Amino acid sequence: MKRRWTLSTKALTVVGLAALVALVLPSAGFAQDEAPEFLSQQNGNVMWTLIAAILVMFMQAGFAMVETGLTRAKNAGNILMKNMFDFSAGSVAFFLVGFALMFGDDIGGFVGFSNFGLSEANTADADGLWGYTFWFFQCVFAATAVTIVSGAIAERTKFVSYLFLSFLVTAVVYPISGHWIWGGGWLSQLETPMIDFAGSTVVHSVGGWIAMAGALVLGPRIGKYTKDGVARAIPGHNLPLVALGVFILWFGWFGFNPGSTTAANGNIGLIAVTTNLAAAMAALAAMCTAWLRYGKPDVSMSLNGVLAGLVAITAGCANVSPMGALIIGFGAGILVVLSIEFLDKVLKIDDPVGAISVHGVCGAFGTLCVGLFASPDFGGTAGLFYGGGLSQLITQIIGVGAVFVWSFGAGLVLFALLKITVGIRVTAEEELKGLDLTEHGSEAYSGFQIFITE
Amino acid sequence: MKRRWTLSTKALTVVGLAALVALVLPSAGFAQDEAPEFLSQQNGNVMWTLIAAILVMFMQAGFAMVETGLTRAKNAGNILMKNMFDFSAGSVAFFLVGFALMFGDDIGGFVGFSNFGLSEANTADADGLWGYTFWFFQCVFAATAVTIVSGAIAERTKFVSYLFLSFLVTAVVYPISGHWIWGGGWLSQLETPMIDFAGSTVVHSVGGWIAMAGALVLGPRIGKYTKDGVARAIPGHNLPLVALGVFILWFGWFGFNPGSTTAANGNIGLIAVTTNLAAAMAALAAMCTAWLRYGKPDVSMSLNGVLAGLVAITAGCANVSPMGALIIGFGAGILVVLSIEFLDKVLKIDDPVGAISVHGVCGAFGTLCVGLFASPDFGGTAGLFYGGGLSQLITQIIGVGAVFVWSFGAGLVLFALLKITVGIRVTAEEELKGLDLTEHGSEAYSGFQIFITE
Amino acid sequence: MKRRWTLSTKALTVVGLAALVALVLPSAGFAQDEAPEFLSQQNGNVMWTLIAAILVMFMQAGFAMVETGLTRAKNAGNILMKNMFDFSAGSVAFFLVGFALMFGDDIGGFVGFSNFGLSEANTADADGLWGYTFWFFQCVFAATAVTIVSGAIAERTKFVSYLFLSFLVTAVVYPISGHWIWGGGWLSQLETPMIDFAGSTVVHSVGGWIAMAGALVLGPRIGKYTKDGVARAIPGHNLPLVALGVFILWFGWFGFNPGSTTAANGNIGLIAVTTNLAAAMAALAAMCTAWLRYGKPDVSMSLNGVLAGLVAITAGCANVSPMGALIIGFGAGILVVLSIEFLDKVLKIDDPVGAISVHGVCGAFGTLCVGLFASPDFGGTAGLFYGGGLSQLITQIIGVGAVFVWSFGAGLVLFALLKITVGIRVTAEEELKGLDLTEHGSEAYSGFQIFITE
Amino acid sequence: MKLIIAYFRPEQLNAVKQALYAKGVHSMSATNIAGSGRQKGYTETYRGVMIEVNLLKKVRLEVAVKDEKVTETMDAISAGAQTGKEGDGMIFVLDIADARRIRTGETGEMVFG
Amino acid sequence: MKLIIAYFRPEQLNAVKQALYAKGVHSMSATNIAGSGRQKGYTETYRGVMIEVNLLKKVRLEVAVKDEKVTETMDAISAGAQTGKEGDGMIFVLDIADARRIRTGETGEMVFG
Amino acid sequence: MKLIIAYFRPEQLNAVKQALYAKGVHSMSATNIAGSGRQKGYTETYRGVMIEVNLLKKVRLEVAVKDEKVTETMDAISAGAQTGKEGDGMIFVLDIADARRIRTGETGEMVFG
Ligand SMILES: Nc1ncnc2c1ncn2[C@@H]1O[C@H](COP(=O)(O)OP(=O)(O)O)[C@@H](O)[C@H]1O
Ligand SMILES: Nc1ncnc2c1ncn2[C@@H]1O[C@H](COP(=O)(O)OP(=O)(O)O)[C@@H](O)[C@H]1O
Ligand SMILES: Nc1ncnc2c1ncn2[C@@H]1O[C@H](COP(=O)(O)OP(=O)(O)O)[C@@H](O)[C@H]1O
Repeated sequence: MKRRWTLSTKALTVVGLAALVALVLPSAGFAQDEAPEFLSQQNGNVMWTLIAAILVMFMQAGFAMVETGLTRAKNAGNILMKNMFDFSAGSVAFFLVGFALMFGDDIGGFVGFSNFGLSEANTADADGLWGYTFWFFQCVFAATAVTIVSGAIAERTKFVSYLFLSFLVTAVVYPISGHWIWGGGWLSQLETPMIDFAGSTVVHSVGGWIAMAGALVLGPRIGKYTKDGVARAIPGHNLPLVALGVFILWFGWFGFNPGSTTAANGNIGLIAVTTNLAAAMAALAAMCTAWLRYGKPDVSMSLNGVLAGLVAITAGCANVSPMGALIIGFGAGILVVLSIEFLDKVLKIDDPVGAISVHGVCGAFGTLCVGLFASPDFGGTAGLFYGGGLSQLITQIIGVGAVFVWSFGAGLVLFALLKITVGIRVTAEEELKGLDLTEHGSEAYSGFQIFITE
Repeated sequence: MKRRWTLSTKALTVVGLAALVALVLPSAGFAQDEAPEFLSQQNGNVMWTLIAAILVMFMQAGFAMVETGLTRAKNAGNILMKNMFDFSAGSVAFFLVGFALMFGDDIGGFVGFSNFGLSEANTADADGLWGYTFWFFQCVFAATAVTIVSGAIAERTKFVSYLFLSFLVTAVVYPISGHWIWGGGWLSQLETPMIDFAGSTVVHSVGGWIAMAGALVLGPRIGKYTKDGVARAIPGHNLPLVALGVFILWFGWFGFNPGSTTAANGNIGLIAVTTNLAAAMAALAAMCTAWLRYGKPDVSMSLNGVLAGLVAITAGCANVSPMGALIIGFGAGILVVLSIEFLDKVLKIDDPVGAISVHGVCGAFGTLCVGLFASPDFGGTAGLFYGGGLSQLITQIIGVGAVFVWSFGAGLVLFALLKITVGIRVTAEEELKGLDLTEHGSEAYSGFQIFITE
Repeated sequence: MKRRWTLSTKALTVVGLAALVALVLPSAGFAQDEAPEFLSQQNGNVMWTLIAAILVMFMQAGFAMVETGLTRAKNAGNILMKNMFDFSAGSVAFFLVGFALMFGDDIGGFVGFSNFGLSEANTADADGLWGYTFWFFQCVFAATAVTIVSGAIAERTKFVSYLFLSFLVTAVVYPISGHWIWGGGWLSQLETPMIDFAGSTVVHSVGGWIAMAGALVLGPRIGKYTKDGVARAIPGHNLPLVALGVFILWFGWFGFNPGSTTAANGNIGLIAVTTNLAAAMAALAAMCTAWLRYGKPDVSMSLNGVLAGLVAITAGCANVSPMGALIIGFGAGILVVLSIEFLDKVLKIDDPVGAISVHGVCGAFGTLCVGLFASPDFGGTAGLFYGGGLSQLITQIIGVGAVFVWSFGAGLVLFALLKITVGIRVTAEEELKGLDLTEHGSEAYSGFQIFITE
Repeated sequence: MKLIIAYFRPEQLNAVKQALYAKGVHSMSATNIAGSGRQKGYTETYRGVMIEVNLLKKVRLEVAVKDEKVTETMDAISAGAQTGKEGDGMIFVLDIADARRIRTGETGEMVFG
Repeated sequence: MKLIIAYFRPEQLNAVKQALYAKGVHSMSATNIAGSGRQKGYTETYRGVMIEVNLLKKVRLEVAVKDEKVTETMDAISAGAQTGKEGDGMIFVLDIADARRIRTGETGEMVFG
Repeated sequence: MKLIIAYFRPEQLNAVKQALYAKGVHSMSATNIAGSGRQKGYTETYRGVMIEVNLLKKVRLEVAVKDEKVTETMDAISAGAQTGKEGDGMIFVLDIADARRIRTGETGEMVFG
């Protein structure tokens, strides 16, 4: 037992994992003193994919902070709970059901159906073990989709019905459209298969459109619109949280996009470059757009710009050049500001954090952009502007449209069902007093003097 | 110097590390133009273990946020300082002394004793270098154990005596029981060696039991119990910080558990799966338990549920199936709520953040569960429910009991010693005014109107 | 399409990256069923460097939190925006111009000049792809340098002029001195080339000295000095944010320093050890210094100590022993307290967050220490105390001096130029009301009662 | 001159403000308080422990007006603040002995000019 | 009718509340203030620089009562708030000219009914 | 005895405090309020939507003094608070019927002793 601390594999002797590890590592038998010399590509992939998944998992904190910061202090505990528990409920739902529908054996291009509860995974060899890593990676993606919804329906939705919603979305809605694109379903079987590398559509648009359905069915918060329908501002209560959340999301996105190789390839750095440039450019574009329109660089709008750029580049992050990324980011930055205004003032959909515009609209925009900007040098496919003709663009349009119909439709159905069963909206009195006190019996900032006048 | 930016090893030429690196990499000699083709397993292990250690280090921020958020605004600066400085003091203590006692040459199964100040580490070859990585990994674990204590004794402990405490715990108390299980000591020498893969007992229970000793010796905060001994609530002041902290801990736990392979194996993703499922399930279970008992889903209790699940799965994360993880999480979620109530109302131990229940109680629970749920397919060992008989369970019980006696006992002695020397409790006046003003001369939220009435 | 979920490379089939990946991986051709067995060193380097870069990127959040917490609530939104947009503008600037000046073909040892907009990067082979990863790594370093400035000039600087500044610093100032040391310029061509492994000077001092130029040109905040020149305290408004920021920075620094190998070597763990020990020791030293001087362990000063240690060890993190790291940290911890006082009370430079002392002064200190403490066992170079004579120290002094002259000078010129063009300082009325309301039209903490009396 | 002090529900502040504006009263000062009255507080549990919240969040509004405006002002406040449920609050009226506008130095009833 | 305004230490609020409840006084309004009086402030250092804190955190409690309850109420507040050390605070009593309960519209002493 | 209530700009609090100290007035209580008066609020946009801010942040200062100190005290406040621009604020003076120092139990004008 001497010098145990120099051994690299505490697990080996302590836990008796030896047998297992032997199976895991490519070179069959090995003793401690003649350890395998090289790291297998498979285990390299596991490492990278796991690290990326961990980063994506942390995006939950980012969403929680952004959504909390952009709503009012009296609902802070509630929105935090929603963000914590959509991940909890979602993880379980995706384990039991969702993953099977998304990546199980394909049925007619529409849905998968096998491997419920990871029943097909095994620890017998490296391939079997890979299945667990892959599940975890997909699980945090699913959780991302559902957490988008909480922001748009914040400050008025019953906690219990949101719990049901997150379970159902992660178990059924998200996996089905996900199957179409990533699970071998019909959109990946088209002659020119749809490209959505890391999920502008699969993850973000789905979340955004369900959010839109929810915001529509719920109606606006009390006081959001005057009697004559003029939009009023309900400022968020904590900008440092918002900025922190945006930084966390930006950080986690480097797992989201580069990690979507699910392999320790050489191009993960390149994907980080396009991701970062799009975000930076979108931030600048959103800020300037807000500045031009409102005379001042609005903080929360500018921060939304970062997210808009990240969402938009997600589909094409492995298929466009850095220049292409700058352009996509530029477009997304402008678009998000206009979209937020349009939803707020024209459609009169009350989305406290801008989730519909950021994730739904910019997700669709980014997915379409792949049809325009895909560069053969970067991902092997040519978009319209790179001489690839219209075929890719057409597939992207079909994909964006089909996913909109599915997720917005499913969202409407789910919210309607919840409305007539458990109910989706808190009472007016609860809304006025705040959901923290009425739904959870606690204050988020005990002791602080807060002027809650609406 | 042309195209320097395409070279992957800036260090090589700039810093003249060539000689060193040559030793580090497995393939003996290499020049810049004929770089080694493959990454050695050893360096893969270094990379993974280091990344995991970095994630675990970040858990310090999680603890700081949770503990700060669950206590009162007037003590926020103090608790932040305690969390920053137990890591600082602990790092130094573990470097000079602790690591030597934990992983040094074994003396009678009780303690290690060699390699003080990493005197035996060397940079001569890959194995020597591994020693540094391994130290860093163990150091952040030691720091985790000690930082658990600060929460349970918050809002009334003298800063200076807490500094001494963290030094002593990291230098002596934690390493000794750690040696028994991980360092080659008697618990790892039993016929059926104890299984505590990532430290439910080694790290969390030790921290929890020392915390309990501290809370007992210190007594409750002023105002926590009425004259007739009825518990009163002292709400935490910042729930967004608590939620952020829990997310950070959840995030860091993916270094804590999967990283405990200290090797870039194929099963790190599997460990992440069990870890995540247990946390998610425990969160749901704790929330429902609180909902049933108190009529509302208490925010801070639900968040404690996440941590309870994470602590409980830590021992068996590499030895149980995903289903097993769900069950362990479920149990931990219920247990943590009942335990918090029991400590608060029956034992009347004032633990502002629930550290004793989360880390002590659920750590013990999780360690015992390995004896029940260990599945041969996953870690090579069979627990009671998988036909392995009682032997593993008995070892686990012995281990849990021995570590309780050691750490709780050592905790009592340390706190008693500190009490009669530097003193451990601030004066009543200081406690009322808040430790920020009286111990640090500053306010955590300068300018904010805070209603501090107790 | 069956069992797609067991494939490790979703990208391969879905996105048709096959061709690209084939080029990326060292072993020429491979089909899906006979995947390459081992991870190439090049792709291992890409993975490690990318992960490190992601950690460094997250330091942006750390800076944002520290700077926000140490200033007043009325300027919180503004400082957050500055931190978000220096990274955004900086990323674009470094892409278009900065990287080319820093790592382009050397012109007379003074500046690089090629590869604007990554025009020379390519995706044809692993080396080409490496260029993108390397750019991203360098980009987040550049962004670190510029974000240091915002803290020192906080609460009084016009947002628009700060935007211009960050663009110019990232495009021109930082790359030029960076070229001297890292890009093959004159300081790396000296007989004994300068050692600044991870950038105490290249990154931190440059940021610190530009910050000093800015603070000088701007003058102190209203109310910082009484009429007779006595310094007054303007307490920061949110210590939990400060502590969180410091933890985030500490976390990110494990990307900053160990990542600067830009290779998956065996010594990255060793670098983490020196980094951590220096930070811990500096924290203790700063706290004790503050305690001795002011009678109480000042929170924000102690936290600055952590950063001082991290900055100081950055230059020599791969060249000194753990013991050396403890000593360097100890020195930096004392130095930072004295330096902050000196700047504040003697030089009367108003630096709200201590950026000049932490990054400028301790960066210079740490760089010089390499000349003293470099240990041949660790980085192959011997400093004065390890029998290496004066030559390394002399180079370090030359480097520190040259970079001071360059960056402080360039800073003065830039701020002067901005002053006579767009203007750098907000009006007194704007300053009193707060930059959030006047520059962005929003409040950071809407609803909170905040006593803003200065 | 009278100083009217009113305590009422925070969420009614907007309605009260509008009602006062309608009567031409534009000058006022609001602050938030914690109050108890007829409306009993409530009990909650926090981490399983009962917590008595018997000071509820209210708004306190001060409006100084000329004597002849007092009734009108009280009526406006009542109208804006009333919901009919316990906890609607109170209005108290105090005599002002003297007044001064800081900017101009005007005193007495002139300050309301 | 009188309006009793008391300033005292925040940590005494509970004791004061209990003392008032004991006398049957349940209606009150509390707010936090920053005050100075006999009790001098203190000086601290922040980042090495002196900072004079001469406004200390206090609670301000307003209790409107019928004339006959005034002394009793003041006594209760005194009893709850007194610690004997500098900084215990002050009680001031003002005349209330008129009162109204918003919910019911009752006026005058009726509001305390 | 009079209770002087003054509303003014937060950033003038230091100046007012100094002016009062200069006159030997050391006892006072400050709180922050949201007020409207002559000075109109402003409109902002938040996420593209107009937002009317018509309650501005002000400080409310209470100073209880002996009758003979009233004018002096008002002058000091005015001097410290005046900037000459709209929004400088108001001073109101109320009669104090009774007073008590909690620590000592002194009453009446004695409390200012
Ligand atoms: N006598 C009083 N003194 C001071 N404040 C009072 C008094 N009575 C009521 N208030 C204030 O008015 C608020 C509402 O009073 P309450 O009695 O609950 O209203 P209602 O008469 O509609 O039941 C209380 O929370 C308190 O702030
Ligand atoms: N004359 C006054 N006007 C307004 N507030 C006062 C006055 N005197 C005391 N106070 C308030 O009472 C608090 C305590 O007063 P202090 O004189 O310190 O008490 P003590 O008489 O016990 O020393 C002060 O902080 C202030 O808020
Ligand atoms: N009649 C009033 N009742 C209550 N508070 C008032 C009254 N008039 C002014 N105030 C307070 O004084 C502040 C400044 O008043 P304002 O009329 O803007 O000053 P100015 O006379 O210099 O224009 C207001 O924001 C408000 O808080």
